Amino acid sequence: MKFAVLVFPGSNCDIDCYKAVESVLGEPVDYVWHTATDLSPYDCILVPGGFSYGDYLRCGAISRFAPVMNEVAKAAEEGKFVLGICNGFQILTEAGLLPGALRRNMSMKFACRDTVLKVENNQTPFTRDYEAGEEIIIPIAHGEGNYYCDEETLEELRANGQIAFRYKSNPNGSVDDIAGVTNKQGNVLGMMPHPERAVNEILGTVDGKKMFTSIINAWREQHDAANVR
Amino acid sequence: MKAKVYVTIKQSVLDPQGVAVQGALHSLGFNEVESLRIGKYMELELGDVNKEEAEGRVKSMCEKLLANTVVEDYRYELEG
Amino acid sequence: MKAKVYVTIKQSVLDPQGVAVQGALHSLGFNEVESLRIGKYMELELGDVNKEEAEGRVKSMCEKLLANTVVEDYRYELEG
Amino acid sequence: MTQQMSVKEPTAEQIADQQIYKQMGVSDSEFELICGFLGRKPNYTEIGVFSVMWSEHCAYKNSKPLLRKFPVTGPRVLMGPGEGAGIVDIGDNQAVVFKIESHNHPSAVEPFQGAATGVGGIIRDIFSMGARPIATLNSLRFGRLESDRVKYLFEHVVSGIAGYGNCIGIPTVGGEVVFDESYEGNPLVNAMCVGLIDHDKIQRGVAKGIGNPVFYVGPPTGRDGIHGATFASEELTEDSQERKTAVQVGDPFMEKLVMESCLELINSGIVIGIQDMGAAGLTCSSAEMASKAGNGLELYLDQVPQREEGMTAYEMMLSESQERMLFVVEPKDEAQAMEIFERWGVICAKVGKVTDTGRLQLLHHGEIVGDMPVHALVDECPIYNKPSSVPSYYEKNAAVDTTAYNEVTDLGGALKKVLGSPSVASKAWVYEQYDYMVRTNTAVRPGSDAAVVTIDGTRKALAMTTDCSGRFVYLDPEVGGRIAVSEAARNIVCSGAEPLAITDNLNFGSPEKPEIFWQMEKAVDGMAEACRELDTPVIGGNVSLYNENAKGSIYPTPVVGMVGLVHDVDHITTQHFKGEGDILILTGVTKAELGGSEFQQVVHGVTEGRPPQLDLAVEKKLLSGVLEAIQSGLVRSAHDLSDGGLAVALAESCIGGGFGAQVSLHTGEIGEEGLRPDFALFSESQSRILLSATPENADALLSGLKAHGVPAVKIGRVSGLQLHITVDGKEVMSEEVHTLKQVWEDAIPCLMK
Ligand SMILES: Nc1ncnc2c1ncn2[C@@H]1O[C@H](COP(=O)(O)OP(=O)(O)O)[C@@H](O)[C@H]1O
Ligand SMILES: [Mg+2]
Repeated sequence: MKFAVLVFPGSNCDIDCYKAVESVLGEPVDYVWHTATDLSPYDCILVPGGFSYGDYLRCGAISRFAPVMNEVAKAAEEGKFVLGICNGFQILTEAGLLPGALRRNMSMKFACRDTVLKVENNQTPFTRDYEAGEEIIIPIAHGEGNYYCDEETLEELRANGQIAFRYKSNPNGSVDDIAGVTNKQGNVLGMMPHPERAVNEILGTVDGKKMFTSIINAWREQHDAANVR
Repeated sequence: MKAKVYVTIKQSVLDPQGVAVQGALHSLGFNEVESLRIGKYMELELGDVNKEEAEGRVKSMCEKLLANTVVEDYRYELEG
Repeated sequence: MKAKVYVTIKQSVLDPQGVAVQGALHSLGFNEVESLRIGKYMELELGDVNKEEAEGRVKSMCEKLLANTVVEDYRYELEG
Repeated sequence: MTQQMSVKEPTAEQIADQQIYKQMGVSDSEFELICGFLGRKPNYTEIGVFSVMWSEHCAYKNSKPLLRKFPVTGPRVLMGPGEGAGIVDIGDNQAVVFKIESHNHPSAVEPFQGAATGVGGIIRDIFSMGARPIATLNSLRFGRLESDRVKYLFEHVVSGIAGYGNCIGIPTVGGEVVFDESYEGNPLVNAMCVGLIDHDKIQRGVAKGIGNPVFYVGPPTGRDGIHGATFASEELTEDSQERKTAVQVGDPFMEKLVMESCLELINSGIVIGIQDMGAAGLTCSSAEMASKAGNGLELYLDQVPQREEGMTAYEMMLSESQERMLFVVEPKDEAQAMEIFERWGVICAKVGKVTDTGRLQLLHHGEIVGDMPVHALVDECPIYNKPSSVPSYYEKNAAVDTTAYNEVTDLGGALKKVLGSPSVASKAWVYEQYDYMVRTNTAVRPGSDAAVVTIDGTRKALAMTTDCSGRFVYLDPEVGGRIAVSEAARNIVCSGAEPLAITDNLNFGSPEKPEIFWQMEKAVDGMAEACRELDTPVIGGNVSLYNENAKGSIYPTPVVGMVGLVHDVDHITTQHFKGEGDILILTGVTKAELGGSEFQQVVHGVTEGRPPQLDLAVEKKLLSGVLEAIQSGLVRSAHDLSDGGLAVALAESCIGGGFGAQVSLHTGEIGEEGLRPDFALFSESQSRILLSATPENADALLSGLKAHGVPAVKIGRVSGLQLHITVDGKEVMSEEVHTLKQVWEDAIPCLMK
């Protein structure tokens, strides 16, 4: 399975995502520049955290026009896995690949600390290795992670099982304690917490590992299924 | 031609920044502030374009980039 | 009474946001944008106060909190 | 929108006749000297250039004689003071690069931008050496956390640091925050950056190779920060609020691009010399680069990218616009360099040429607008040996007997008071605003003695800390200086690392005052002695003088930034208790030493007497004994005793680990028989560390320490959820850890609500 880690001007967690794929999965992974126009070699696209374009104007607002984003949309359409973390989540919502938007934290302050997440849907390609309702410790580090969507959208999210993670104790004011959502098809996930920072004992928690193993297991299953067919 | 663009958070959306600033004003004794909304204010120099054209262009800038219409409203004025 | 407050970055002070957004507009093909500066826009509901008093109060809010006069200018309008 | 420009610059005659140079901080005798070097009177641009080059900030004219006392070499030192940052070998062809710098005065005027640009500046110092920045720290001092102004400064300084560090993606992993009346109106904002480099990538700021082109990198120059270096070299006054031109705005996004592109340029191997434009911008970087190569430089000011219209030579030379660099390559490599910056979307312009004239020559609009000997600018600033005299407060304090205070018997209450003092209380409110995890190498986060950052691809890690007790330095600068270095080393050792070297930031009042100059002298003596004794040379630093407010000078605050090497990640140790039943061991000797302590300030309301004594030979034994114990795997937690003494150390270790402790102190064992309980718990005697070990390892640990000549005794064990302490068999404290935790955690957030 081949991973792409997108790099926008101002991406910071590109290296963290890269290291996580390498250390947890040992699968091939490439940095892919924001100007790239072909993502066809990749099976999973990671949109990393950071401050793309300084997060000036709004987080993710400028990056979503990068040439590579057309390819991300295409990949999402094709059913490939797309995972946006933190700034990556913001970019995906700005690009309309995920519903909602992210506002300033209620505290008005950047918040960096461990949070407890509840796995709300373990039927997605990103969460299948977790138990339903499992509580995991994943750090957050953001100033604008306060998820918003209107009532109607929220109902839809609930009905479709698009809410992947909720915070046990809401750190930022997110609607319905939402920490991460998927698209309707379930192959695009955006989340504010950083699973790639939770893959090594020395960093404090390894609860993010299962996100990466989920992805590869989901892919293998698809792949094997395809081979059988 | 000059454009002034105002981007504000929708009435229906809670605006953390507005809430925080209002709270701060109250604690400074400005209790008369019953509500406060914060938005962005942008001034654009557009060079030599006619008003009609500018109208459409600025609208399109707002829709595409300057505002996120999921949570924000915008309006603009053209001058000169 | 309603107040509209505009806070803008002083001309001589660097506006990194404005520079970045202008760049983005250019790459989206809005080349007519010769310059762009980003500021804040606030709408305050003030309840029943008379204009004169409001004048002074809003000015003081700007000086104390709403604007950082080291790097920003402000102006305001009162309505109603 | 045309702006009022400085069209009417004074002529050379007017500058001399009306003594305009004085407004720039140049004295009469210095002006004479400058005229001598030029063989004529300087024009406006030239006097401007001289004034910043000859400011304290750039020339260290009042501090150089003192700085010469520091040991600056050692077997591991690859580069000492003089370049952007010092460099220390850590083996395997790798080295660590670090430096600290102050942004006190800009932060007093505009705290957010002042602090932000302080961070930006120190990061540039690191990557301009060719190093990849891996962490930053910050050392902050404010007035008492009571007035609105102090809260404003605190809030905005912290968010400025967060705003810059988070955006550029370098973790902010540690630091310190102290609140004390003496910093009212003149906060201290010192930022430190640590980077990693391969030996063969080390760069120097040299303009070598006659005829080589000189390039400018970064955003266009504006009129911001003109005379920032001069501004940093004088006292803050009412006017300072008006000196708005001194305010620079940081653009961390731009710096990220400049950093990545410059590192790529350096890795390409074509760079001859590179330097950041820090204080005094284009002036300082060009003059220093020329000086280090013994060459001259021609600058074509028309080619300098400009943000504003109609900028004069004076303005361009003195601007401190941020995120800019200067570099030299050979002509054949020009295109390759340009291509790199183009790809990163960063402006790069050829603005000059290396010459053999030994002069800095400025060309603008087809004219030579400045022509000055480089050596005069860089090396000839007069050095002053300021008069020094012992302040009367120091003499007076000799008579104060701090052991005569009424005995405090409610020790639980006292502990809560000390834990709730903002200087001691949890700094989570601060560091949770910083992204301390980005780059996923942060093994020890803020909240323990020192932060630890791992090095990818190795089993090594780096520990880092900043420390200084201004109160101790005030009461006795020489002892205080020794303590600052020793405390930093203790924090490093407690984290499992071997101390390598220090960088220092000398924050003092006005050197024109003989008592202040005495403080500087003595503090440097103490620090130098400690650095020599502990084998931690000074590889770089920064001097910030004229830190004064209406009431007088700040406490002398020579901040020490230290980095240590963790030889194996298995050695990484934190201060938090790890397990029920673990045995507590206290090293060192506890004496009745309250002078300058947190307890004295918080409970007795004074800072007086003499500070704790510190014997460097004892300290050295302690450090090597504890480090060896940690390295042999005998230690589960280690915490140095500093603010608040033993009581606070115990409380912090309990809180962090989520455990309680049963402690029985026997005064004859930990110090002198019959030591008063309030002294036993709150004295800040030096060279003490609180250790914990499993019951199986405790005896081995004790005997190992004793073999090193380190006094050590068992004082209890980790147990339950209470902190329970007896002294000579009598219960003196029994507190729920969770209550202590609340007091400690809520103190700052409550004050900031
Ligand atoms: N300004 C700051 N930025 C980041 N971390 C900080 C800051 N101030 C304090 N800390 C962290 O809080 C913890 C406690 O600080 P302090 O009491 O000064 O430690 P010590 O006395 O051991 O040097 C340390 O881990 C320190 O790095
Ligand atoms: Mg400590």
